[in-house]
Amino acid sequence: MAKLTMVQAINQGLKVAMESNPDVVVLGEDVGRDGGVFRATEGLLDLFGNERVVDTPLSESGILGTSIGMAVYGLRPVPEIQFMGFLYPAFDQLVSQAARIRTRSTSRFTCPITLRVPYGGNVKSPELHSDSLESLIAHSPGVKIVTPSNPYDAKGLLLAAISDPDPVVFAEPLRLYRSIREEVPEGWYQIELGKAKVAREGSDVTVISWGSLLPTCLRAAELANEEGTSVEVIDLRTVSPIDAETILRSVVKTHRAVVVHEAPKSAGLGAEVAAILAEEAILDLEAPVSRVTGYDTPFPLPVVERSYVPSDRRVLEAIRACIKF
Amino acid sequence: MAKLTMVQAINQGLKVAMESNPDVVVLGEDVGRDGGVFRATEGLLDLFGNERVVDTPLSESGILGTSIGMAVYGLRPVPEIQFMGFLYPAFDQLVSQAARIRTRSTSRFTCPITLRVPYGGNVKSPELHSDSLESLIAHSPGVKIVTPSNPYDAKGLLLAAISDPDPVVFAEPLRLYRSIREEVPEGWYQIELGKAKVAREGSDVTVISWGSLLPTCLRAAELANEEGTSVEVIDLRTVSPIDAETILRSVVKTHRAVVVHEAPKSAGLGAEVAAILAEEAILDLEAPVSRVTGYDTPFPLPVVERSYVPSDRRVLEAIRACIKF
Amino acid sequence: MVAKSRSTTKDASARYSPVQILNSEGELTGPSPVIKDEQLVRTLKLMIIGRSFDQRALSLQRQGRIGTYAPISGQEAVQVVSSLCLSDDEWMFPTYRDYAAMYVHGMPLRDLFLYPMGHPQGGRAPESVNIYAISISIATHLPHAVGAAWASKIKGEKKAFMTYHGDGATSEGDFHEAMNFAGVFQVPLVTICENNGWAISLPRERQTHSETIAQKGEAYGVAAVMVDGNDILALYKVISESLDRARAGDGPTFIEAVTYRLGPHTTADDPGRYRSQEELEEMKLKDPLVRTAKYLRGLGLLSESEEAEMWEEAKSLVGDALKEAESIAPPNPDFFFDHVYAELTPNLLKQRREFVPEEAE
Amino acid sequence: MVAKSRSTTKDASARYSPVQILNSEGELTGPSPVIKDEQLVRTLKLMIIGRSFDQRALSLQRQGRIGTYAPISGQEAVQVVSSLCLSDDEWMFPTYRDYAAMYVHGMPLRDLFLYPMGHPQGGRAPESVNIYAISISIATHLPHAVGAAWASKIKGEKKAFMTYHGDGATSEGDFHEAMNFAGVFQVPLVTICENNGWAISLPRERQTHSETIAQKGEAYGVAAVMVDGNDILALYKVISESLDRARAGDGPTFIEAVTYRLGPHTTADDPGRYRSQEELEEMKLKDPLVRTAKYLRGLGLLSESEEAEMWEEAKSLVGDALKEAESIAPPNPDFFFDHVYAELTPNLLKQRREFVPEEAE
Ligand SMILES: Cc1ncc(C[n+]2csc(CCOP(=O)(O)OP(=O)(O)O)c2C)c(N)n1
Ligand SMILES: Cc1ncc(C[n+]2csc(CCOP(=O)(O)OP(=O)(O)O)c2C)c(N)n1
Ligand SMILES: [Mg+2]
Ligand SMILES: [Mg+2]
Repeated sequence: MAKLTMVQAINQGLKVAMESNPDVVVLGEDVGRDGGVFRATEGLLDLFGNERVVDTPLSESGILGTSIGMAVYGLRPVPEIQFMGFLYPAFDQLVSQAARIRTRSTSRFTCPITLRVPYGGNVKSPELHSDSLESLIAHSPGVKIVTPSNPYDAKGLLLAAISDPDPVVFAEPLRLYRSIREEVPEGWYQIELGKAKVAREGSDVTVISWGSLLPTCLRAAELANEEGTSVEVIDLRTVSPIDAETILRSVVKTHRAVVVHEAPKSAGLGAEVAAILAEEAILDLEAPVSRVTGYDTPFPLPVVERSYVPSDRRVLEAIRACIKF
Repeated sequence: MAKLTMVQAINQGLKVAMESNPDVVVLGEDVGRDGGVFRATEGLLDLFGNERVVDTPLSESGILGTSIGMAVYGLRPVPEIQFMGFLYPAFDQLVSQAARIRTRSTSRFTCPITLRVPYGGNVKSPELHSDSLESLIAHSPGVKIVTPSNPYDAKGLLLAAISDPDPVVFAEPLRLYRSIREEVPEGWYQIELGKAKVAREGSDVTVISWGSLLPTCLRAAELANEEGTSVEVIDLRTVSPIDAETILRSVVKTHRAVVVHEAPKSAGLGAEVAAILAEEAILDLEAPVSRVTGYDTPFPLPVVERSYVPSDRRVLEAIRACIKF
Repeated sequence: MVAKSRSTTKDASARYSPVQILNSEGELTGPSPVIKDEQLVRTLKLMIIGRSFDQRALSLQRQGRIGTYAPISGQEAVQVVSSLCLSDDEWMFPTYRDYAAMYVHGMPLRDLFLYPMGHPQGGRAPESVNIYAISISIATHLPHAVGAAWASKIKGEKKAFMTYHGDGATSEGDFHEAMNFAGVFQVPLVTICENNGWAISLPRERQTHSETIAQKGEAYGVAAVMVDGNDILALYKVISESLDRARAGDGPTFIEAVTYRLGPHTTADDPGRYRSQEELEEMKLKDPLVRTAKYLRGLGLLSESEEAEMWEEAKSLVGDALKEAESIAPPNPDFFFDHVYAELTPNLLKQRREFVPEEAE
Repeated sequence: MVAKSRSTTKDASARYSPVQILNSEGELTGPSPVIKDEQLVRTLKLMIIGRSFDQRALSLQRQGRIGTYAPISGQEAVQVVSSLCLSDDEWMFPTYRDYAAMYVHGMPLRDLFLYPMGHPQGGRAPESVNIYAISISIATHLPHAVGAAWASKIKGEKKAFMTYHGDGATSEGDFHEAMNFAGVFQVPLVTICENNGWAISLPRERQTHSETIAQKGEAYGVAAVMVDGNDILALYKVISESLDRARAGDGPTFIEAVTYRLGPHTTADDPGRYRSQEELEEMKLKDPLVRTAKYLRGLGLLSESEEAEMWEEAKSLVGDALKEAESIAPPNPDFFFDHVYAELTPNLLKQRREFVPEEAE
């Protein structure tokens, strides 16, 4: 078994999917000859040819819109949008179209698309290259959103997404593309969508996060451990539909919860997690549900982004405050 | 003082704004000759001419995008999008452009736009004519969103929005356009943005809502009152930035909260309200924060919409459950 | 190379003018394509069914028996002929105004009533009928049509695809992105712009500054034709040629069919606010039904009694369909939970369990 | 009327070919517009400053002293000439690649370094300089340029507006919607497409199926011209005429300036993956700096030593600007809270109060 980075695991996942299913096609800006601006689609053009690996015009709504037609007509398109901030121009096609084809046709037509899109900051990119939109998508019925926090999950979730009969946004945390290497099995394996993972067991407080900030949360948990606090870390993996059961099971045990994400706080997905707890576990909570998040500003320029994205320190402080409450 | 419906109050507000400020221009699909598909802009073309009241091509991104340029160049555009479901194609221009011009230029350029857009269901419209997107907008820094629940507020909030130096989405509850008539002062008056209103005072439970569902909440409060429960009803009026202070002040008093909106539940704005309470008022809460909302499906066809939009009955039941807890 | 003068819209108007073979008087202005007599008669018959459906739907709406309805009167020729040119195994991507096109391609009249009644079955063509679900959001279906045609090409099929949209739709970004993909990937798609003169209250001249809509095809290197959309002979010629090109792998065609919306935009609209009675009267003279009937009478293919019979038959067909539609049971009140994902999510399961339908008003 | 044959892209290519006056050898192929000698010399000088800035920025990026940078080499002629044609009191809406255009319109070189350094001041032209803030999202600024030009028209001014975009940008919906509004409302805007042959790795031929980009103007009834974008004489002629039309109230013009991106897309890009060395070598022969210098030498306006001096001066100008840029203090770590709304919301007030900056890595 080879040790792969996340971007390599994704690349391998795409190869496996395309080998095992001739209906899988990959399309997007620079995904062919160039192999994708992050090399996630490297080598696919040579292996599968330019009918299945397509360099498209600069046209996000066109990429997703034509993918919908392909999906309805029996293919399994895997379009790429270069950064999550460029999902905005395709947002209409995502939430009013891809997400509603099934509803509109009372399930005569379906839309099995896996929309790959890198997201998240702290990689010194220009504006709109660091946005995290999981909350917008979680509020839009008919589409799912998944985000891996490590290479193994990345491949397994990607293959599950491609197999899913409905549209799935596969959000790839940019910052983790090459930061971790781990053993990734060759060939096909899937990680069931809709299931969170307990990434670290603990008993004093539950930290809930996903994707780009999982390593931060795990580091903060380790620091807390050194101070004698036992932290359980939950990796949602599938952000929508959310796995409320796993969250509740943990908080019923720990009685304390901290939610961590890098999107702005207001109406972020952290609010949904807190709301689930306020609705289903009010008697179990022994401290406020705290949210460690990006600020309510657009993602700022690289000079200050390290202070915008939740850090080990901020998560640790929230854990401490929660315990002390 | 004349008794006006909400749509008449909005129409009067637009007239007052255009009379008092020559920089105010109105543009959108069918807003001129036709007077708007709901007659909100009726008469403006004759009064102010076709340079200030403009029928545009069928092009939401174009309407909002050109409004941004106008605003940057010193005008005060008041564009209309015909239904909130057609804001999706302009979503990029709203949240990545209008909302960020100030940030991008460190306040050299600003974007004082008031985007008028009807929303909400139970008026027997086709798909995408009933969507409520306040949560998506509340998660997008740089833009505000306001929604009136009565004719008086409609005019006052509209004039405040037009005076605001930043982009404001002015969301008009379709269902209330003609359902209520009340006295509306002539001339200019403003209702401060960012301030919620206690629409009904009470002591046992707080119901928090906005726009289209306020009358429902008030009716449910009346029914609860007959059963001996005293309900405080908060009308957020400005959905973003949210007036957490008014909400907290009420819940600290009543110890119980129900949030009501017609958008889907998951990651809806009700989650933000619940999260604020879970974060700031955990020791005050004596019952779960319950959310009475649309279901996690696309807004359905007219045959069943009455069962989708929160009803008096559903709000009342939530109040009862909250009290009994 | 030397400086060329800048191109103006004048040039374009010289290059584009509507193909016409049958004028408003029902007279030939050029050689007719070869069309069998029965086919000509059938075309008129189907147009009459379209008009009858329309008249019935309008009166039903006034009685409150159906919801908002977008009338087709004036646009029957382009809808019927284009649909007749498409094979049953080929696909159509219609708009909310393409009732006659959908009917001809196999959608039961009953289901066409169910659509403005807001019954979910109205949004779903029977399994064997190759009609895509209508999206109310203007122009959003165009990239879908391109994608489906593209998928068919990838699969090695030799099918043509057809999609419709209005003059207003050409202003949307999705029109542009779809047409550009159609050109770049040379998909087997015929796109028909039913230019009916209006987009709600906006006249065609203020929708775009180009003299014709057809010339928009040039922006994409896509073959483009402008055709008299009320002239069944020109339509047969232009559309069948375009579909054949698509089937042969020769790429997409963009067709501007110049027609006219004789009725209001929808039953919720009052065209008296923005359009003159004179314009309407003038355009009534171009009515495709009148013109086609004149032509058939001239050819000796239609007697007065035969025409009257067609109207009678159409009316009873429409009446029967309406009865059927009104006898269809409403859906279960919780049906909408079942069509969000293939399987209900935990959230949806819980919400459906707790769901209590409201009583009717 | 009789049937017209369908228009093909062949027709378009016959109508559009690049206006050229000065060929790659620096020879006149037609009559030059009247341009003062000093202006010609100044034009070259500014192009050399552009090139020097570019070379310096590229090397700084390699040293890690600035962030990702989008080079301009090859595109100096269109940027410099267009900007020289615009008056100081008129407005420019640039992209991330328009360093030379911005410089000529008044943006200090220092601030142009601050932009790829990620300093907020790089995104903000000085108060007196009429340059709009760059949006990284392709084509999103085009409707803004249209809106500003429209507002100016409403205010009764006689100003022209100018905006730039790439060949790739023409595929976005916002390009389409902006151009359509420009046509319908006849705004005083000149839109310059810097067709540099590539959009990252996608060659122009696969961006769109139209033979030229200029012909896209026809879709909107907007006057369109194709021009050799490396030929300063043709650019002067075409752009100044277009701006004059705008000022005179004669509406918008769409210009395709055919140029070439000699460098990578950005410093993060490796063009070796998708573009041949042969193509690059061939295009180097069309370098606008070489061509302009040859022409000026031929006219006796430029000696070898004068040219060398221009390069020296440019380098020291650029060096000084860099020093200035590097001496500018970084912004306060919490500056970004202050530019979301005119006043901080309660949320933002609280968040800024609690904000603790992270230490540098
Ligand atoms: C994206 C979007 N914006 C606005 C509307 C509202 N609307 C419905 S039909 C229509 C006019 C359409 O005009 P056209 O494309 O010419 O088609 P026609 O109705 O004339 O057949 C408008 C503005 C919509 N349905 N979708
Ligand atoms: C909406 C959007 N999609 C994708 C990108 C990523 N991107 C940056 S530049 C570029 C290519 C632009 O090509 P072109 O318009 O020809 O301009 P050029 O870079 O060649 O000057 C792409 C795809 C972006 N910035 N914005
Ligand atoms: Mg129309
Ligand atoms: Mg380019």
